[in-house]
Amino acid sequence: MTDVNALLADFAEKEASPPVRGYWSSVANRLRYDYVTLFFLAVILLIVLISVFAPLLAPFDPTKSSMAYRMKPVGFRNFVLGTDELGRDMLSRLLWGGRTSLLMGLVPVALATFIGGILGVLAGFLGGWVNTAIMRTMDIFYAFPSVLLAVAISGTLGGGTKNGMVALTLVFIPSLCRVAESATTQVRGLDFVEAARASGASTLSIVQHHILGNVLGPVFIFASSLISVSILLGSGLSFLGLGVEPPTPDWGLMLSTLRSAIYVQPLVCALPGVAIFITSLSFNLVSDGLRQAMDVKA
Amino acid sequence: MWYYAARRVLMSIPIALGVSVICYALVLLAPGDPIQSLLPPDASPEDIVYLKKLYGFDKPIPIQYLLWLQRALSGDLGISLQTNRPVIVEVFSALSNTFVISVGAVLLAFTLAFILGTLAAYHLGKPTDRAVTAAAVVGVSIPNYWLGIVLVIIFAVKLGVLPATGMGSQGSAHFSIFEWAQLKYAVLPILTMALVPLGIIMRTTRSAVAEVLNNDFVQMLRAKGLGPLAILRHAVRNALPQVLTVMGLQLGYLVGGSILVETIFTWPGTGFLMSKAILTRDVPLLQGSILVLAMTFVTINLVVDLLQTAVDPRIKRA
Amino acid sequence: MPLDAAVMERPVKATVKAQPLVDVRDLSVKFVSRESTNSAVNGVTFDLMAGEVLCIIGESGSGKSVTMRALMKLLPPNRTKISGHMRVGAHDITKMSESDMRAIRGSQISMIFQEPMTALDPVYTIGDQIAETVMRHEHCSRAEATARALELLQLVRVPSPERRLKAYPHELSGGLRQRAMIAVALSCKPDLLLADEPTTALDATVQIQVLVLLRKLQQELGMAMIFVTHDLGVAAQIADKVAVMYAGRIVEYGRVSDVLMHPQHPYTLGMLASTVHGNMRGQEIEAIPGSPPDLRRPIQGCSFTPRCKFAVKDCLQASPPVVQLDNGQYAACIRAGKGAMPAAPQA
Amino acid sequence: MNATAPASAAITEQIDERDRGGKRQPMLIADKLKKYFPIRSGVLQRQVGEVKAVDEVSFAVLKGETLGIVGESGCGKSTLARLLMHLIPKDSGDLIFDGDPVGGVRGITLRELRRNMQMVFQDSYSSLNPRLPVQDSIAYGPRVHGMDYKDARKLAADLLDKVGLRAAMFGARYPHELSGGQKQRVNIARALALNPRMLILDEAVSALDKSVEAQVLNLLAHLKREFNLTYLFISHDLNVVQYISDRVLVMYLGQVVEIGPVDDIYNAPRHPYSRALLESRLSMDPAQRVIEPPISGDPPNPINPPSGCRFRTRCAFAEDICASSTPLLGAVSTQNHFVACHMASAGSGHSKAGLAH
Repeated sequence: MTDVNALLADFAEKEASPPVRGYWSSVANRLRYDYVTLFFLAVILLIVLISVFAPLLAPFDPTKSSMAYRMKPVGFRNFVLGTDELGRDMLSRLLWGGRTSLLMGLVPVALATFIGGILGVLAGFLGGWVNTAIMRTMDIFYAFPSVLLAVAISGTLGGGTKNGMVALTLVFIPSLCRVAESATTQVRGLDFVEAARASGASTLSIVQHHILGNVLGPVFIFASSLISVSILLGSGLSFLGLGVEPPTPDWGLMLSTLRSAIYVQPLVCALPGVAIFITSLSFNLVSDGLRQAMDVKA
Repeated sequence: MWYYAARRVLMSIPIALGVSVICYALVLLAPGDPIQSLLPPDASPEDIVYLKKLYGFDKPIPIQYLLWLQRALSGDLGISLQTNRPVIVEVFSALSNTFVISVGAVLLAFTLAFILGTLAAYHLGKPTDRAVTAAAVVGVSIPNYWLGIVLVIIFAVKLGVLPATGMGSQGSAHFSIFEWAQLKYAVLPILTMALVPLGIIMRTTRSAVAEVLNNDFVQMLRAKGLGPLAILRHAVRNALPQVLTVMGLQLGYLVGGSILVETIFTWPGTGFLMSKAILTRDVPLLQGSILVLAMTFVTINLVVDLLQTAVDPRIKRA
Repeated sequence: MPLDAAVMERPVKATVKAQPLVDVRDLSVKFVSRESTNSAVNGVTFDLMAGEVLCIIGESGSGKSVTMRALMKLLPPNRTKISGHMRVGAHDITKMSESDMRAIRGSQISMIFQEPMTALDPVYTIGDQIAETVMRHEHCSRAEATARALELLQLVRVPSPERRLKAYPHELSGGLRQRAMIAVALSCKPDLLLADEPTTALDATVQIQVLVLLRKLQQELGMAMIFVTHDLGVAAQIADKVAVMYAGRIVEYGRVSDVLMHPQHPYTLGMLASTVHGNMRGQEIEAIPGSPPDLRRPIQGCSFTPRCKFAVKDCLQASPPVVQLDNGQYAACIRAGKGAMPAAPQA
Repeated sequence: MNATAPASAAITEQIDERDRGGKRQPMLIADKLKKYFPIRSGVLQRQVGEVKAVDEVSFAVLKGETLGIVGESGCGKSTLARLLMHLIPKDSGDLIFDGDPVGGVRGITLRELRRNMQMVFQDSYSSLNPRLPVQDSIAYGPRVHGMDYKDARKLAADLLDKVGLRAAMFGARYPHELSGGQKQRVNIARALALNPRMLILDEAVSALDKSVEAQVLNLLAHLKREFNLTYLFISHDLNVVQYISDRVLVMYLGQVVEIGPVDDIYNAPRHPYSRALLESRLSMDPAQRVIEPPISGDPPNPINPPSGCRFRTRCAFAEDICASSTPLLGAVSTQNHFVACHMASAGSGHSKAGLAH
């Protein structure tokens, strides 16, 4: 009887053992079957490639204007997507314009994630007066609508890509800080952190081994959802004349300068907006997919 | 509850002070001499000396701030460099125009989003939900300044049924939403503005209601024999505080963030005013509008918070 | 309308004397997802007479809660496959539409849950939540329903019930919350009360109060009750009949005294042996080795075989036969009734 | 595991080279431990009351014994465990570990205390770091105390084997891939990783199914012998406490109401609360049903508890004296048995004082 038992027990144990898989590899595995996310990830990749290789891909010089070929419709001679109000080739300008949009989307979010994340983890883990000092300061910045704060900062600093990025970074820090803080506070109260403290570990070691791994997820998800906001806000600043300086091609700025021509070539005028929309939509959907893939109790 | 309300009001005072510090600091951040930015370029040296004294620029910065705050509290936000009228008058007349379109957008977006979001949550995973979710993603991904242009192309340029820009011949002083001749100027701005909050509130409502529907007590409600409508009533009532918070934030964003939409439609609100101020480097006007808008935002959040305590019995009333 | 009158006025059900109130035949529940199929309940058969208490005993994942939810059709329809027959009173549950089900949920079949904190809606008062059920099924005015709610709170022995009507769930202690939930469930005088571990989350001194109250109410109102628990002591306290579940099957069934004092299935025996009670200090507990099987994989033969100390080769061949004893007790084990089982431990 | 030796001997005969205070020196002495949590309210968040979670609690845990702590929710037993581990700061009171005061000038450091005394938490989703394989969770403590990576891994593997999980199969798994019982075994292995002399087990088997609970209880008895451990076992389950403990401490609303050898308390409880608690146990015999609950009502809120004896609001014997004066822990007839009840102290003024029950 015992040998049957031992055999069975061993068999059951082997059968019941699931494949050993870490959190991140299980996230990747879930993403593999999410075709919508994969598709839009490919779109983002394509946009990035186009922006990087714009000098090679663009048929014309994006800044070369021509009075003779102003406001030509889509498909006019060699101008596949027509020309703008100064006779510059739309296709070339659209290909080049992605560079600033991507930059405006990624750099402020990355900076804000870094700064806001550190501040939030500090506030959440240390608690007490450090938390009060950091979070109340953040509340003040939070008391501005994001568009207003971005416009206020870059409006007073003056236009330009660099100032725009500074403004957007400042806009995003408070919300990222809040997300990091609440995630940290939540993790800090869990039993395994108490157990780590009970084993005599130093604060730094606990943060490194037990807090960061559990806080990075939510912060990362939130940050990814901000990229699209950042692209929209960045283009919006350019639209107001606070971002990129002409004649640099930029989708927001193009939208603004073409506005006077909507009665002449409405389709051409709408094109930069389509580019912004596709980019921002792709980032949004990929962020949603990431959130779903990462949102598991594991 | 009254204790809580009083506490919440008290807590917004330091925030309001902080906001005023930032608004004041904006002028210091601006490149160049703050005096220069306050004065028209053709000001005489006597004027400069007079102004320096008047604004206390010869004193240390904290004192300057306090003086500025004192003036701001008494309603003196300086003089606009362009129109030479008091900033406060300019801002408040523009604010009423902004309210017209933002409140319109709020009513439109909030009702529609709340209904659609709840529907999606109830049909989680079904076609209704997918459609609503897709619409919401499109809503938050579309640049609304571009959508404004597209709407103008369709309704003003192609169809010619609605005016493209402006506020009509009556101007802001006699604007009435009850007359179509005037209201039609506000239609496109309202539609454009409503889109982003529509998407965001739809998402929030959907996830909040879906979360509530996942709770154990929904099983209990079903076990009591309640039908879908009664269960949704419970779910909505539970999700309300969370949705309310997001709605408050969105209302604030609409009032404070109308700058792009107003610029496209040359709607004479605070956003348009700011955009003009930026173009002409009219710093007192810019600073004044930012201050007023941020304070409006703080006030809206305060009101929403208080409303929330009124609808949520779980918040301690001690 | 006073409560007792309400009970009296209720039309007498057209049930033949010997017919059981609940009749479940060969019930199976499968949870289907893209990756796997989980056979939570595999061919459960039992019946229950009016006015009786049946305890379903089992550990987590044994399918005891799923069986109850199937009986009330509370499982998500698009992810569950239910087969078999279920009848309660005159109602054929298996064939009933959702809207017909709604009419009998809360009126003829009620349910109470483990965690009153999460099972009550946090933003409605206790009074509202009781009155809501009354209004739903008896179509009376709010005032009448509230009056009934007050009576119900008195019935479940809630002190100062007028004040408690206006209280929110978070303002009550654990014991009072559970009483409030019982009041909700009893508000329309059900024939059958389903209780899903209603005392597990309570303190010992409160648990015994609720158990005694439930037993009293059940007898006073003459309703039948199915009570799910993992605690043998709770079953001993409240049950008339006991069904022991393992891996989605009822492995043993019978009168509570027979099953707990003279178990016929090795699993029941193992459960009794591994429950510490009385003075067992210093002795090694006879724990059941291993853990329950994964219900996502098909099981051939008796699912308890890998953990059973009496296992023989035949156990793996086919599902064990159900052996019926003279006292109505039955067990799904090839050894059942052969008297080879060691004596049950003394309580 | 074999069942040869009895699970617990009052004082172990083995010689432990870590012993400093001698065999008769208690492993741990808690002296008047106190922890109040303030309740703030009002516009200015002034303190309006306090939760008296642990109120002047004193007891000793002898070397090699298991002290069981029982009580209902809100009685402060988990707060007490965290106070002992210094996971939350105490308001006042002293802790003496093997003769050395903790944190004093002459005493042992907090770090040393934590190496010698470890805690096992209730099994829940939060007891193990979801992002770490369980062997790394176990190896973390020794790594903190300076062990190199390879040795710590090796130790973790040994400990996994010791708690009945094959290291080769389970070591690399993440917590979500383990069942409740397996996770609790990992928690125990983690607590043992620093080679402690004492374990605090806070509701360590409460969330487990009965068959798994039995397995873990057997494991605990086995490990106690193998590692010469002292246990402080906190639970609300009276049967489990009786099974595992040598002595039992009964808590009610932050205070000790009775403490003594397990048989004395289970056979002849002297405090009305202990009696009610024991009478609330459910018999396994359907013929012995409880018809009348031994006590009514829920345990009161620990915010601003009743004056005098905290149990008087639910006590059938309460008299005026119970409201006006707080009963102190006093010895009763048998050795080492103490109870805080006016009825047990002659001359307290209670009409039943001095009478035998």
